[in-house]
Amino acid sequence: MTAVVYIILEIIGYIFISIGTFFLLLASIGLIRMPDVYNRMQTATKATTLGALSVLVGIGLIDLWWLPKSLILAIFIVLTAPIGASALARASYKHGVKLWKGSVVDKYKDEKEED
Amino acid sequence: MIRPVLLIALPLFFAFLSPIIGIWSKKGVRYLIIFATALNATLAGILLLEALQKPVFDIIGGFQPPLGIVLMVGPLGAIIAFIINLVAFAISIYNLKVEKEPIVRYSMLYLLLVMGSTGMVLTGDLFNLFVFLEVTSIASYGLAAYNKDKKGYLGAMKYVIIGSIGSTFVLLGIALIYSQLRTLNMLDIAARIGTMDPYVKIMAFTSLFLGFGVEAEMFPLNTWVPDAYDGAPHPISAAFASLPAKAGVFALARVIFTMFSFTNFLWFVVVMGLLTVFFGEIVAYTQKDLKRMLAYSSIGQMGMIIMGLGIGTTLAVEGAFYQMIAHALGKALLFIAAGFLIYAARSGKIEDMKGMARNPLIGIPLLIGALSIMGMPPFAGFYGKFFILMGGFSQGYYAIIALFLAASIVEVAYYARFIKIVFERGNESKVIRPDAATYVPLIILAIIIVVIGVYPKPILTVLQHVGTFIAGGA
Amino acid sequence: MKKALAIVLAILIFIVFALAFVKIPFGEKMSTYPHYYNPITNQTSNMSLPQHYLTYGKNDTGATNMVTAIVVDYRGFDTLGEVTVLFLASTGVGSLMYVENKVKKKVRRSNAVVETGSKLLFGFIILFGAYIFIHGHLTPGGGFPGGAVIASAFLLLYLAYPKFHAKHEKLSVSESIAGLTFVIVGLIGLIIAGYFLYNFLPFGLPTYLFSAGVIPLIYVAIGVKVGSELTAIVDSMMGVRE
Amino acid sequence: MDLFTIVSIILIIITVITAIIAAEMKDLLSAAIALGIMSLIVSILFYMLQAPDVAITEAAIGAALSMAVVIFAIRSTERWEK
Repeated sequence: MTAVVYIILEIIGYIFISIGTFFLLLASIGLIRMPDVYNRMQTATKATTLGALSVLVGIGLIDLWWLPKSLILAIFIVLTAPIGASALARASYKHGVKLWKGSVVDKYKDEKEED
Repeated sequence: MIRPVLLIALPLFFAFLSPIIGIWSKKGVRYLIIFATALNATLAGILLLEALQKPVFDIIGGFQPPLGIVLMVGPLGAIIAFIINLVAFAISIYNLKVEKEPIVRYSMLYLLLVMGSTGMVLTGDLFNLFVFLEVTSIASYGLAAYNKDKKGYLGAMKYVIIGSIGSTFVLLGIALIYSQLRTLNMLDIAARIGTMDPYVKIMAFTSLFLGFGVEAEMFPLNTWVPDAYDGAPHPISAAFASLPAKAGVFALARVIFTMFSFTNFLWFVVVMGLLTVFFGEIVAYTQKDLKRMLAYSSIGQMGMIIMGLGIGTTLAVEGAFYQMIAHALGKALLFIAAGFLIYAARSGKIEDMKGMARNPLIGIPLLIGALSIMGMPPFAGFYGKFFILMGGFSQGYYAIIALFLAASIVEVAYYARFIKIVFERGNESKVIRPDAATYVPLIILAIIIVVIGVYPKPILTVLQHVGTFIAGGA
Repeated sequence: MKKALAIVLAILIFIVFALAFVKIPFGEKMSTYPHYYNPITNQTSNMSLPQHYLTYGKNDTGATNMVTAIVVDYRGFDTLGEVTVLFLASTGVGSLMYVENKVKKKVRRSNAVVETGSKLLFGFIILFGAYIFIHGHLTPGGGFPGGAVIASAFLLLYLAYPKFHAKHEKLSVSESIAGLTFVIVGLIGLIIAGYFLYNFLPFGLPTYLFSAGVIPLIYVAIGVKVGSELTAIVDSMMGVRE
Repeated sequence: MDLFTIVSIILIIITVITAIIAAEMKDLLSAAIALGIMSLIVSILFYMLQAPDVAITEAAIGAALSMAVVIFAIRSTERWEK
């Protein structure tokens, strides 16, 4: 009985890992294809976070002994990746990196004018 | 019975304690440092008496060497440690003259400089020697730049660059030795040095020699000396000449005699020493700035010590050790006096110091120190030079002896010029009386110089053990 | 010209040392190493030094992590020296960067995401650093990496809150207390057994947290010390702004 | 050649390249970043050579703290080497 459960968990784990690698692939394609810094940063963080998270969950499901460790790692990634990205984006905005000419919103600029 | 490890552990204890005391009283920290160095000097004196009976081994952590670290104190190591701590005590009194903030940090760096130099002398483990070399040199870097002016930063920067290259070479040498012998204990290395691959052996020796040569102010590696001495606060210049330099040259002696008992390679050391003597003395003659002159003179004296080690006979090595003691005492005295003269004349130039030493409290010790460094007979410096000369004579190094004498004459010439200027009659009104923090260390050092010059028997008794040291003992 | 000379010199030194370093055995069997010789008792042992460490290390020190056993117990005196080196570095930086009446530049605040995020992360990173140095005798790691991790947590705070400022007095007090602990542990060993830094506490069962005698105690002291020293260095470097 | 050797050779080559970049860059900030990358790769190499203790220390001190200190130093002086 337990063996069957393990096999099912392993299959689910591999599905998770496949999804994760797919997202990581998309992220790396986006890194090349996107027009400006901010868009590239978005692919590099959003898609990568999701990809890395599902890879970690998949690993945890394949070998349950690893699950707590991989969950802790997942929490750290959730906490750090967006912070890093936002700090980088803000720094490059302050440094005067221009937005892509096709951009439609610039919320940060509006907010600054309100100050 | 005194354990040698106390000489290292107690300064560390006081250094770690001083920030806590510094919160309440900054003055208290300075007196704590004086107390710590006095305690250390006393302990070192007792240790010397013990080491005269038989070499003291202090096993640390309870593991037999070479598993753990062992401190190895022979009579020669003990007397160098004693002199280092004695001079450190004298300088720590003069430290009271330093007013610049942050004074607590200054005191800690100074105490750890003393601790590092003592440790370099006492340790019997090669890697431990490297650790203490690092402690000494990093404390020196911090202290060399302590004045926070352009001169200080320049000297400290040069010292940092050359010193870290030297430390890297020491580390490379240690790695080479460990890779071949799988041990770090000096006596263990000495016992099995013959089994090393000859090329690796030469490379390891060269690396260690160059690395410790930086601290010992050997010729091509001493460009940091004048700038660092010139830019550092006055007590620190005195300390540089007597603590790290002596520890470095003692480490050099350990490398040459205790670990690699080379006999056919020593001409190289003699040549390096001679080059150092010549470079130091001749450049010192051209200097107009007092502290720079003393710094170059210090290079010359260190060259004499290295030469004495290189000649390698019992007499010459005895002379080298005598010279180490005399130079540590004399140069510390001269640098303290120089600090006072610069303060009194408000200038570092020798010409501006006309008649500044006409106060007996400063003049008599200054005269004694200068005569001792010049090598005049009734003072301590005489025996060192004399023994080195005799040792060279017996080995047949006649050309080298002639050059050595020529360099000594140059030395006498510029010291005589300096003495003539500072004792000249003239502006008596500008002469100021030194305060206690200046003249007490001067008098202490001068008395010791006179005593061991007039009655050298105790020192010579200790130096009898040079024979065992050369043969590779503790 | 100068550059060419420098490159030639560098290549020359490289070749000379490479010729020596190729003679270092790499991946050799440990049984072929030379046997060690005890200079005090004048005996040659029947094994080499690394072999002794690996064979008897657990019995001698009680630590499961052999690197820790060597770093803190066999060669603990070197570690005391290395801790002092770091202490000196932080003291030296502090004395050189010392300015009376620090004038702080007007700094822009960082954004809300960074502020909240680093506040959340700070505790976790401190916890991780503490884990590394408390488990130093069981798992890879120890006082130095643990202290560095703690200092990087403070670095994060410095980056997120430009106005954040660790109290220098507190840092130096924690640093001194940690250093004093190390020295006092050594002195107690000297009093009890006659050897400085002697491992005087019972070893306990291997692989348990409370084992290996004084090693965890020393590693906690080193961790606190390294953490506060590196934080002090970062703080002094941050402090100089006009 | 096994995978281990290939990977370590690649890493060593990257280390050498980043070291040369760090020495040669006129932009000191880029040089500092190259130094950080070098430390990170060296720490991976330490891990591969079965020295996890050293790897952790190298990663924390070399790649994070010393780089931060260098960057602070650059910020309070000048960014471009003359």
